[in-house]
Amino acid sequence: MRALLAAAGVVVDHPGSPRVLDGLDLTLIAGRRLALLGANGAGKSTLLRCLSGALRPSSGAVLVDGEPLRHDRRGLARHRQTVQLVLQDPDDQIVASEVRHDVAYGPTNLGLDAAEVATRVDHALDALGIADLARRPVHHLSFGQRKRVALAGAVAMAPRVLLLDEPTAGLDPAGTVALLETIEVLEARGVTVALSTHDLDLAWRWADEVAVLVGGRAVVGDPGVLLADDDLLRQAALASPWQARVLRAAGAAIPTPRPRDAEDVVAALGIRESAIG
Amino acid sequence: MRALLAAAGVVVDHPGSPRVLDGLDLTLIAGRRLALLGANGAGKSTLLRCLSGALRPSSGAVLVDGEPLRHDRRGLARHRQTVQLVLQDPDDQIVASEVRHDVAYGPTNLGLDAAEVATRVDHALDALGIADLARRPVHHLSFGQRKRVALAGAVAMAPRVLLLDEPTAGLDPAGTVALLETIEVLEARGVTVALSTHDLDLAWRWADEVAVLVGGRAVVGDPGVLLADDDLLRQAALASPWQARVLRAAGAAIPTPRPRDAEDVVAALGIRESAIG
Amino acid sequence: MAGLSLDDTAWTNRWRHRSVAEKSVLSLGLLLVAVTARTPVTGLLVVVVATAVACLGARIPVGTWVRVLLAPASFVLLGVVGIAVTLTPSSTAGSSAAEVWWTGGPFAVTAVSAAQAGETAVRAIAGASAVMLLACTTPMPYLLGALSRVPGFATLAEIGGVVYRMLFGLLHAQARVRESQAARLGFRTPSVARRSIGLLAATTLVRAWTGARRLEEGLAGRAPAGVPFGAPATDALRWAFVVPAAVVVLATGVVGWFA
Amino acid sequence: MHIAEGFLPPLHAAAWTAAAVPFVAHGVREIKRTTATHPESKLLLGAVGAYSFVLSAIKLPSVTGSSSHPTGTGEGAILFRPPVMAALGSVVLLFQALLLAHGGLTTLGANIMSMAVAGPWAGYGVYRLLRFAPWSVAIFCAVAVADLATYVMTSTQLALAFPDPQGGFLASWERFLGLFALTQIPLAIVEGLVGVLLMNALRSWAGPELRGLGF
Repeated sequence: MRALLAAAGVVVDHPGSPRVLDGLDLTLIAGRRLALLGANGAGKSTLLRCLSGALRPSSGAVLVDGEPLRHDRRGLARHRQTVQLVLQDPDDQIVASEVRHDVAYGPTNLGLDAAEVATRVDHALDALGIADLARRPVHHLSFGQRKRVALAGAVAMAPRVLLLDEPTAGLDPAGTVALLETIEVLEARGVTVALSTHDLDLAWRWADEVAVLVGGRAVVGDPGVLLADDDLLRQAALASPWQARVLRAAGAAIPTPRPRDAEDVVAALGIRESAIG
Repeated sequence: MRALLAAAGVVVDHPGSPRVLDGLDLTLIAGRRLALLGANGAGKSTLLRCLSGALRPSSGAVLVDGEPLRHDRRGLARHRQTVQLVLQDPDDQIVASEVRHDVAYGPTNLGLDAAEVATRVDHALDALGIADLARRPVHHLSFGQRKRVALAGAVAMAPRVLLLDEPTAGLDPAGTVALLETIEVLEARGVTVALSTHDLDLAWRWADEVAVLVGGRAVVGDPGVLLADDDLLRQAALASPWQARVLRAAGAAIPTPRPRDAEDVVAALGIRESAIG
Repeated sequence: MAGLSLDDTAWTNRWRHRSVAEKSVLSLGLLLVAVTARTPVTGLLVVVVATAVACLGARIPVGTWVRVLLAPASFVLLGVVGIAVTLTPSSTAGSSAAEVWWTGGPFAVTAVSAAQAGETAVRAIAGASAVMLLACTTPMPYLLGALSRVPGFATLAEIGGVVYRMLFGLLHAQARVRESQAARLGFRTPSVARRSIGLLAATTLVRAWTGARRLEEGLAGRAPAGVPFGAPATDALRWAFVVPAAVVVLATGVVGWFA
Repeated sequence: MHIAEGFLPPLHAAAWTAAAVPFVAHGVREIKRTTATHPESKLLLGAVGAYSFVLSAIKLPSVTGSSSHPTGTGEGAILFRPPVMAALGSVVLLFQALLLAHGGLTTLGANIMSMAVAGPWAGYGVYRLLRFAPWSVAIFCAVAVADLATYVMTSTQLALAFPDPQGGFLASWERFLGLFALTQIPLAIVEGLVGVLLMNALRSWAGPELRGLGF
């Protein structure tokens, strides 16, 4: 249980409007999957931008390996080799017109030599399964492909933590499956992944831990517990995932480990095929 | 069963790439909810743009009340009053900077007098529940609010058919519920609604009929049948909704009417609370 | 979304819905008084009147108003240094000591140049406060709507409307791209930063371009291409406002010119 | 390089406004002609205007350490030609005056003359003259010259308004030029370099989109 990245009492204020984040605490443990949940405007993106160093909190601190992040030139430069954020809209992140050039942008800026840059780019393209797109112009790619390019650009920075803002938004079911497979590849390479999402079902299936944003703070806990907590979800303007709803409708408790797929749910309900007329 | 709007053998070609739509047939029946499903790039948006008159098919025809749409000035002007399309990104459709002014854009250009325009705008804002935003600048609104403004702009044209491209994309669960309520209000006013979506669960719960786009054509049928058809869904790079998956895992057939909520599913499984250990 | 504080004030003050003509009488009238003033007293009077009208009439918070004026004021003060400092008179011997206030190397500040600088500073700050009265009380689309009724300006005003509509999305996108460039260390050294700025400017133009094309497609379903976008509604012109406004302007002028 | 509201004496302000009118009118006529045949170009022109506004908000890394903003006049003139820039530039300058308190209404004419007329025409002229030079060289020179022409024009306007008590216009002109040269010459070089990068990126990025502009 190593605290890799943490928010400690983070406050984000925009003058004249209610606080977006109001003393938020959150800890990312190495190798543990965190899903960030909350309604539109609850502050998910703001929190991710704080954690990535893009936004400086009005007060509170971001901690890396227990050390507070310093928002000066050197502190940020180091931080960016530890933490990378992938935005929801890939067009906010792609700066070059050709895939390979874009993925190379970060490593080149690091001042690596050409050979090292090329290795980094190849690895990133491989991890994302888009080696065949390397020489394609970005504006000819589909939305899903551009999402992968943006992700490759972050992966090429070789971060230890990857933050994904709504990574499945706009993807079809096959695209979502492919993304989850990519995340597994990255995790196997030692990257810790946290993501924000509206998709409760995804959070239930994927996460080791969920953080529900309510009133500028995070309620953190086990998905099987928090995502079945109707009071909390109502406050957060969310709904529970279907797995929890089915179990509740059947009057069954949520077992540990929680049932993720249809098969698990059916097993938890204790149904044998023969029992059904 | 009145055929309100139809695509007959619609082909859309982009030179140099495979056909997006390849002889597609589809019929919208008045008062019947149609959900359009397909992977990214399957041609959902292209089809909707054809139906709305924004895109002229390379061959084939769009039929309104059985009459082929003519893509000249007069034909399109009439078509706009019958069919309105709401795009996924509201910023692609909002032209004015103040909500009321934007919603009035379509009706004003129909040549209506000022009083009639004002009535139309008020009705549209009411239907969307955004009367309080009427004088707000668009750039101060959230994404969800801008989506409602774009929808109000279409509703103010008093169309008989409303086509919604990915209306729930980017909305949180509460936003999705609110959208579905709005659709019911519009249906009560006699508007026929069709939408495209990636959300299989939404299609299962909401639609009277689904059209799955595969290979440039549409397979049309009952959601309870098509969304449990694994062969079809695999071809379309889609997955079945959880309701169908749970019933299948339990070895149960899908009853008619199909079970939509967790309660219905549990009932279809024939579980009584006492049966669970 | 990224905002501009002047713009936010224009949308939220108490005079927002007033006819643009009404507010123009007041603001442009005061501007005329400010730039034609013959003594600094007039300029100071314009600042006082504009401030009173903005804060008491339109209920613009005093802090906001001061911040609004601070930007142009600092520009002006920096600018007048270039007027105050002249080259050392070649015939210094001929000038009396009273005329040269300060010398340093080839530069000097003389009584004449200092007076000119002071006069310019007052005129500029007074002018800015008069114009800010309009800028703070009237959202840009309303101004453009009024401009479009002036013969010859319709097309320009209409394009201005599109500029305004696209502005905020583009500012937001530009800020986001810059932020993600920084995240990939795009501003680490000056040469890296120059390349990043070039790429940023290019992406932003592509964004503006594709945004316009997508808007064109999106609007095709709403109205035929090329129809005017029209102007937002404002209240009708009320003489009950115009007459007192004209009186205030005249009074400021008369008091200022003859005081 | 904006001259602030009220900075120029009334007669100068009026004269520069009068001088700007024919250029803007010419640009408006060009735009009207384009929008008559291509109604959708209103949206494109609006997008370009919004882009110019946003571009002027981008901070340039400066050689001297102080931050500065690109004028964008050279790039605009190459892409859209000077008459269009005169009209669009005046819209953008109006926006800057009223949304940023940058520039002014009485000085709008003077600012149009320097930033929407002198800069674009000078840059465009150099770009056409260097037609046969390597493309990057032509872009660099055009952008840098547009930048410099803008500041020479502003200096001229200020010198005419505030002639030196002793040396008159010429002495004052030299003084303003010298004052701005410190910041503007490095800036022109930086903007020239960035301009080349921008145009190169655009050419590879948006070839088909920009073809419609005769680019």
